[in-house]
Amino acid sequence: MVLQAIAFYLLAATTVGAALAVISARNPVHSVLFLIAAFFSAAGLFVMMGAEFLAMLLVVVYVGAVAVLFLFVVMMLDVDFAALRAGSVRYLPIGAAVAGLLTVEMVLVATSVATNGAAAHSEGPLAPVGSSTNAEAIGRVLYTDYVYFFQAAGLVLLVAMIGAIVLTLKHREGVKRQDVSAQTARTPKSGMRIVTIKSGEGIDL
Amino acid sequence: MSPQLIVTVLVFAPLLGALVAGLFGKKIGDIPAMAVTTGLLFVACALAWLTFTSLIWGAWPGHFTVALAPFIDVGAFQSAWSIRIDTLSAVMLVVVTSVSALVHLYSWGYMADDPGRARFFAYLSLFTFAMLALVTAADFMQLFFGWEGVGLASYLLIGFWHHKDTANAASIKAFVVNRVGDAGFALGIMTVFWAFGTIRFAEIFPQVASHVHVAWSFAGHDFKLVDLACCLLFIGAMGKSAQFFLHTWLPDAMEGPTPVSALIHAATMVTAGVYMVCLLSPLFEYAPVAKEVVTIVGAVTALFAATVGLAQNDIKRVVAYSTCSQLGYMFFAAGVGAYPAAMFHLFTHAFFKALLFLGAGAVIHAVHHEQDMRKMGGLWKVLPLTYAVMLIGTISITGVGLPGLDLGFSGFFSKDAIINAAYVAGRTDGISNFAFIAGLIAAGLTSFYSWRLIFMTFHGRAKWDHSHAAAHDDHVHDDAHAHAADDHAAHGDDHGHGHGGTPHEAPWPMRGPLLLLALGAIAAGGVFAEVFVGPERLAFWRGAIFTLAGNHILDSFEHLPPAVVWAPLTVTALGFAVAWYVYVLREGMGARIAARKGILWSFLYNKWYFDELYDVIFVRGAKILGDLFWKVGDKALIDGLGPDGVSQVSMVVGKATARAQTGYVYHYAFVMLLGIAGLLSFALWAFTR
Amino acid sequence: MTGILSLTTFAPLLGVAAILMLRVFGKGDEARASNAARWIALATTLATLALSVLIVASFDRGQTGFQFTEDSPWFSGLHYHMGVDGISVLFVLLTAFLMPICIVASWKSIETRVIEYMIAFLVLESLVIGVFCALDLLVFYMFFEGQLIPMFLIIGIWGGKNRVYAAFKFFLYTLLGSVLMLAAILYMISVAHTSDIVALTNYHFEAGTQTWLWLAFFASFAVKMPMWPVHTWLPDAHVEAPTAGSVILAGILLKMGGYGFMRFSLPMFPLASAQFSPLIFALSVIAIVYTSLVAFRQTDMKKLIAYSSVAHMGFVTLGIFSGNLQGEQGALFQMLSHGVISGALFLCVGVVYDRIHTREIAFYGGVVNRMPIYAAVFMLFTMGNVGLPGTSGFVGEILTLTGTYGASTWPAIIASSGVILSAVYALSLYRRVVFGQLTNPALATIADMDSREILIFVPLIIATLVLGFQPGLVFQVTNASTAHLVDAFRAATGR
Amino acid sequence: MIIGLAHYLTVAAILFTIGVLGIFVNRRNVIVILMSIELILLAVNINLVSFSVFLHDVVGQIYAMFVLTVAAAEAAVGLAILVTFFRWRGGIEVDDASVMRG
Amino acid sequence: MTFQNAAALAGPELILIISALSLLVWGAFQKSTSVLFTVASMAALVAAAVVSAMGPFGRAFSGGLIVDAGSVFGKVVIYLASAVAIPLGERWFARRNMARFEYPVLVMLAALGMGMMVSAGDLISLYVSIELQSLALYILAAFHKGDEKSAEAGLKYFVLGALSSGILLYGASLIYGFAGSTRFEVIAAAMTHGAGLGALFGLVFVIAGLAFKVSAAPFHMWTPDVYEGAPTPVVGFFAGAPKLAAMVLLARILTQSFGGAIDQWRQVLIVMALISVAVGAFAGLAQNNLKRLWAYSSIAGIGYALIGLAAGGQAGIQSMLVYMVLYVIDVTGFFACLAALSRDGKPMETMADFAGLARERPALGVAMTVFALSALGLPPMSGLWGKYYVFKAAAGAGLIPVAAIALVGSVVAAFYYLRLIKVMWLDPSPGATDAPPLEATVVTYAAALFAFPAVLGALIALDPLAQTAAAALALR
Repeated sequence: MVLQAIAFYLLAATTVGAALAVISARNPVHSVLFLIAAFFSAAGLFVMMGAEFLAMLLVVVYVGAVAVLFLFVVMMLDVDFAALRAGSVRYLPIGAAVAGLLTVEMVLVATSVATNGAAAHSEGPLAPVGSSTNAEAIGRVLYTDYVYFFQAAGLVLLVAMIGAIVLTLKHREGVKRQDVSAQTARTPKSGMRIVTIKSGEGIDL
Repeated sequence: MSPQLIVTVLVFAPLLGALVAGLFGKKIGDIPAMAVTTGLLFVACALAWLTFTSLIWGAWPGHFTVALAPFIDVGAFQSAWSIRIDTLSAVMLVVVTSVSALVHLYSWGYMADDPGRARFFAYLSLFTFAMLALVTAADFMQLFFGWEGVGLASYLLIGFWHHKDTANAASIKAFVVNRVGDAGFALGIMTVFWAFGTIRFAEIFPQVASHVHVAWSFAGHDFKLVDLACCLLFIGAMGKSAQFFLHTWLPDAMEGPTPVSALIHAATMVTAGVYMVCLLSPLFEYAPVAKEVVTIVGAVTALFAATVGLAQNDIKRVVAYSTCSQLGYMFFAAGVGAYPAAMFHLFTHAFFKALLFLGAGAVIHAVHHEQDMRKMGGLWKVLPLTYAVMLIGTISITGVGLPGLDLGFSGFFSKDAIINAAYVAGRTDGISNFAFIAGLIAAGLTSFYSWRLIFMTFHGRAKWDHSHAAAHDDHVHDDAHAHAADDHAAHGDDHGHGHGGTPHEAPWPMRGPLLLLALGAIAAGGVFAEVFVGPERLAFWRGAIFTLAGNHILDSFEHLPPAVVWAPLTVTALGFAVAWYVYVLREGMGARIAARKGILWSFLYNKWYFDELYDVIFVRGAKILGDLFWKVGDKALIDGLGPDGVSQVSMVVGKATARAQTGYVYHYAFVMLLGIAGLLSFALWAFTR
Repeated sequence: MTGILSLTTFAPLLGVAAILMLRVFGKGDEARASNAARWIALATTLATLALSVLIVASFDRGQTGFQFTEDSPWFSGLHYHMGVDGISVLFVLLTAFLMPICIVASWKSIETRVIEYMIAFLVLESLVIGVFCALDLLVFYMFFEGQLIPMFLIIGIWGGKNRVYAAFKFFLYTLLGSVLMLAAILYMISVAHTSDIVALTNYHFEAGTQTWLWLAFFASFAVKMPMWPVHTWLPDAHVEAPTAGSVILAGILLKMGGYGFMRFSLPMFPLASAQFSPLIFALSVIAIVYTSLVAFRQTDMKKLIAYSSVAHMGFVTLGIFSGNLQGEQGALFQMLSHGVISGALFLCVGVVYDRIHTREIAFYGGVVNRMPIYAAVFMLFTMGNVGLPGTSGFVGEILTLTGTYGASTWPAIIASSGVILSAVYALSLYRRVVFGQLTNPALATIADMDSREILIFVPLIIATLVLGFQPGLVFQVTNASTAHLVDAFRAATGR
Repeated sequence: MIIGLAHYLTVAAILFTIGVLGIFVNRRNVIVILMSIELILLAVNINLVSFSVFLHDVVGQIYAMFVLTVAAAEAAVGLAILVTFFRWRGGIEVDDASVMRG
Repeated sequence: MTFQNAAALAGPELILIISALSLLVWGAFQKSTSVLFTVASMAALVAAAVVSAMGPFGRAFSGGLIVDAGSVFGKVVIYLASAVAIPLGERWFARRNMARFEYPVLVMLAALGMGMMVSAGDLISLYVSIELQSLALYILAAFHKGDEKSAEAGLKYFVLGALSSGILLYGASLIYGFAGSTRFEVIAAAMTHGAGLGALFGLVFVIAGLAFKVSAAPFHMWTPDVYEGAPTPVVGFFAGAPKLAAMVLLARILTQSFGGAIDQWRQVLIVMALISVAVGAFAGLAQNNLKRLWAYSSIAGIGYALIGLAAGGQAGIQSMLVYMVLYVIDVTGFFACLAALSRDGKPMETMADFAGLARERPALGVAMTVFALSALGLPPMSGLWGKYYVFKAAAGAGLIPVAAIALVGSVVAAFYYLRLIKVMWLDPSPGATDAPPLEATVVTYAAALFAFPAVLGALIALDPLAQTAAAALALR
């Protein structure tokens, strides 16, 4: 039990510390890296609770895809990062005050839920009954009760894709592009022109 | 013709004339319009005399009412257009139509050159109709209709020369001051209505006796019902009859053409108040307090107006104050309970005062519309007829006659009856005694100013040789001084005169009425004294005037001490003597007194400073209050705190709210977080209590 | 005769349709279209007048209830319920009577956007008639509020220099009052489960509830009347509105406040009405004295008349809340009479305004020398405004005063001073404009009224005098309903 | 010392607040704001997972999965919008995003 | 629960999914957008509306998908409003040479998300559907690549939207933790005796998240900026249907899950409603851009709808539904009119641009006046009837003071509507406007005719429909 406590506090501290670093780092690249750290330690917390599939997902999807996407954009947009940081602490006191209030309230409510909610009498984290692994349990429910929303989530991703393309794709004027279908659809008739040249006159192309 | 039809024709003939002249005067021309109105008026006059004689000596019933049409009919508040004929109204019919007919005739001459003649005659006839409607009213609403109708006609006629600013001011003043009285009158009517549940005279009078001790809450105090009602109604009479406090309009009303002054402001309209008090004698008899009020006001007016009359220079104003004073007599006569005496004086006064006014008009007409007596003098030679009738009028108004022999001019009979009545009533109460004394003093003053008028106008050195223009200017200054309120500059008395040069006697249309009225001034008193106030009066009035069983004033004249009987004549003689001394023997003394501008003289000349006082209190007060309410109340407070202020604040708040929309994402996020934190705190606060 | 009320209410809209059709499908230039719009508007309003005359003529005078009723269910429990009783039927006539006059009065003075102008007036007429016929709270509210739009445009488009301010003030002031009424209406519906005015009249609200509902309705009607101290929109609106707009505003729109008090406040909330009558009395007498004095100081003709309207409406509110027959009848009569007289006075101002284009009193003077007919007409209506017996103005004034006296003497005493003050301001206006020397060279060539203008005034003159001498023509119609109203009020309050 | 539900929830609450704080502390950098949003979603996920395991109910984890998926999509869209924005402004300062205000 | 049943219940959505995917493929392979493409996408939406109107009621996916009268009511309105948005936007972009086939597809996917929102019966479906429509809308807001403002609008919308999603999710997690389930009916069972503090906090977070979607204060801050920056027809789209969807969802979760805690959430809603009305009324006073103005107008409008919702019960929900339908039509018409108008090729957006419109384009001027008066709530325009329903419900629930305050707020707001009318009718025009395009004028006129006078008849039909829908939504 002590070991568990030590692990929890370590991971929790890392998560919170990394999160703080994310919002306070001067360089966005550092922020992204701290974000990855936060995700990793959060994944550790998930494992502690026995939600290993979610932990894996967090690492794979988030660290593997999202965080890298962030990194990519940060690199791509050539931003003058030094100038970005100036003057960010002016509103900190009032922001911190509100955030502090919010934290107190949220901790209050979290403990309230923990003591009065449906999970109040739970002894501790336990694997769902009647299933061998965490992943299997999730799968059973996900592909039956939630299949409709699973598909809908796919549509959300589709929307994101359409959006990313439609917003960022630029048709630059004067840039020659390869049009595969046009190339393959070329026939001798459309590709060639046979002209008879009268001598001394030249041709108009 | 049935009596009903006769009186109906009588009442509506003037209206017909007014409509014809007023609506079609332009079309048919001046002369036909004048002919129609005058003709109809003479018809009415004839019918009035017929009515009067038939009613009193003929076969007609003593009183009857012709109901013509409904007027207002709301619950118990019921009024009908009707013609109520009894002795009281018959007397008034005679007075009104006679004077009116004569004035119409007189105006043919007086207004001969005026471009608005048709309109003038229409107004005159309209007035006559309103007056007839007033005196024949069978309920308070018709009475009020006539009451205000004559006010309207008076307003129109005073302001007849509408290019004159003074005339316009005077007409408004007359209307407004009358309205003050009317407001009181209306309140009186309402009191009567809510107390008796009706506004018909015939239904009210029988109920009065049973309501004598009823208490009535008015304006937060308890009054005796009948006293309260009578006092309120009397306010109306004060306005119409120019009694003290509400008298200021009458002298100014002299801005109107002189025939108007004769008709309205001497003989008829101003006596409506007296008529009303007499008509309502069934109420007043049960209202001792109200009667005391009437007595005091009447006596004070009689005295006050007489004093002011001493110092006036405008010939018509002198006569106007005289009218005011004589009306005071009538009121205190009614106040002490001698209603027949009041009516009698009303009757005789109509003749001699109309005579005086028309005579004055003849003088004015002769001297090219000059009204300042200081610019006249010595006219008796050029205007012998006018002089004669003016003398008759003056003798009549001063009440010259021999008490023992019952011999005298009209005024003698009526005025002595009043003074005697006050004396008789004064045996039992002090207020009547005061009225008696005031009446006596006023009689002396009356004599003085009346003779002063005669002497200044007709005697002494002729001062009318000035060029017209110069005289005119002078008049303006005088006038301006008298009307501090009217800051007018122009006095556009420019209606044309086809003639010029020396004064000349008036044309025949003017002379005729003068002669007829002179006859009345001489004889009306003697002829009618017996029936009005004498032993035959019960048969004459036939209940039209009500007196309590204990009211024996008019029966007690037989046993008066000689001192009382001779006193009026004595003071009259005294007044004549002083006037003779000042204006004939020591001609110019009056002017010297005036030139010194002593305190007493100034006080009297400026009419006790009433106009100035009212100007400060009411006119200026209304202006200041009006500006205050408008600029401070409406604009600054109501609009400033209301719509304008609110919209400005809204605008400021709106701009501030919009400025909070900074465009910065982090601000927006911050607001959202504030919102969520706020809502959470609210939830925490609201649901964990 | 079922359906005649709807027909009368919506007849003006047929005129609107005709004008629009002509505009859309008709050919011809703007001037011809404008002229056609004028004639169509006149014909429509005259037809409406004929219909309303028919209604009044076939109105059963002995009956206290509503007549010519139409009732068909709408949605959400609302009904399209129309009907008139003695209180409302004459307002329909008044509206239909004034409208053709307004159209003719605008014949020449409105030269721009004539089509829109005529449409606005016809729409307004339809809505006003609807107000007086509606027997469902929401239908009433619809007509009541809907008027703001055409009136806003009339003031805003064809008004004077400061028209935007005036139009906004008018609109927002009135709206503020009536949203509170809307809240009250909705509360009433949710409590009584009906929006039917007849049913609600018989519904007994609790005393405490009545207080709040009364106040909410008061907010709306007091602004509309307008009562002191929420009257300040009126002078501005009047001054800026075109002549016919002022006529309608003073002649009809103000009456809806009084009508509302009689239709809603008194019968539905009798206890509150009795409780608040001292307040009404106080505000009314303040209005009478205060606005009369303010009117006295005005330099603008229309503003003066506008303030005098406020004072005259003070008599109306006094009469209504006196709770006796004289007061109610007087108030009704005063409203009708004021509709005619104040309308006529605004038209009088319009006559000279059309010629000189100023309403400054100081600019005028001596007009009588050039315009005798005008002077005579103006005099008549000035006297009507003063409340001279023989004009309709008198009857309402004396009856409301009598009614007030019956309820309480102090208000009657103070209000009677309004009789004096009205003479002061009205006559001084007349004197300054009409009398005196004609000194202003601009007036030297001013022409007297032409036959069109005389035509406008003839019906108004007749109405003023006929009602002045024979007010019974009105009382016959209104008597049964007002008596019923008073009886019910007395029974409910135990007075 | 038993690590209970409240512990995890507290961590999530703190994380959430840090994310929130990140949004308005980082006034000049949109990317960090996007990362702050990711932190918020992480907090939510911790909440969901901990509830899920303490309730013995797998739905919470499924919920967390959906959150993860959608968050990824959201990040993609957000970055795409950011890119267009960058093209207009040549910068990603949030202060710049204030053409429209009032 | 067979698959067929589930598919039948999800029929309209399936139609949309299939057609969206097909159109995506079609669009990718066509050279340029065509009228046929537009018509097809509209047809799909109309078909979805028809199918949902005719389809069966029931629950599927263990309660995650609820099809009842309430959801059908919402869907029909949403799909039809979306169908209208397609030609409006398509032609609008085409006139700027920016027509792209993704626009109809995104609109359809957003509509799909909204359709799922009104059918959501579970916290997961709630979240997924909200995100589906939100993401589509973020993209649409930034869709005008030729306009800097559009990008800025997209960014602001996105950042704040993501934050709101986080808030919503946090709340959802708390509710899940408290009630032990994500299903609405299970949550309701835990709330029969009022919500505990935890659930209440969760609910507040969820309300806040949804309040962002409907732009209720104090979560409204994005609205003016995004409305101003986003392309006009897109604004017309997302000012209408998504708010209806979010309101229906809010109604469902509040009554079906938290019906027992009505006394608690009512207070929260009233606070938000009154702040919204105040903000909408006051901040609108200072606006000159009509799109911003209408943003504030809609903030105030949502305030009224929230009052209806706060009244609770069937009457309250019915009032909200009627209000929202009338509101959607009004706002669609307004933005269609804005989209229709341009002067010298530049869109007319400021007050000054609209000067003299009633003279210049009388029909459009009248239509605009109708929209303004309707938003003001002046009879007999549709806006009044919305308010009528809302405040009647409020009165029935004893919220008369709230109604009175909100009504007074509407008087303040009246000032800016009047200002618009004044500008259009009273001021002289600065010049001729371009000929308005057909599709926008048709929508404008249709909406204006509905707002007045058709609404007077339409309510006869709408009233019982909304009543049935409300009955279904209020069912626990």
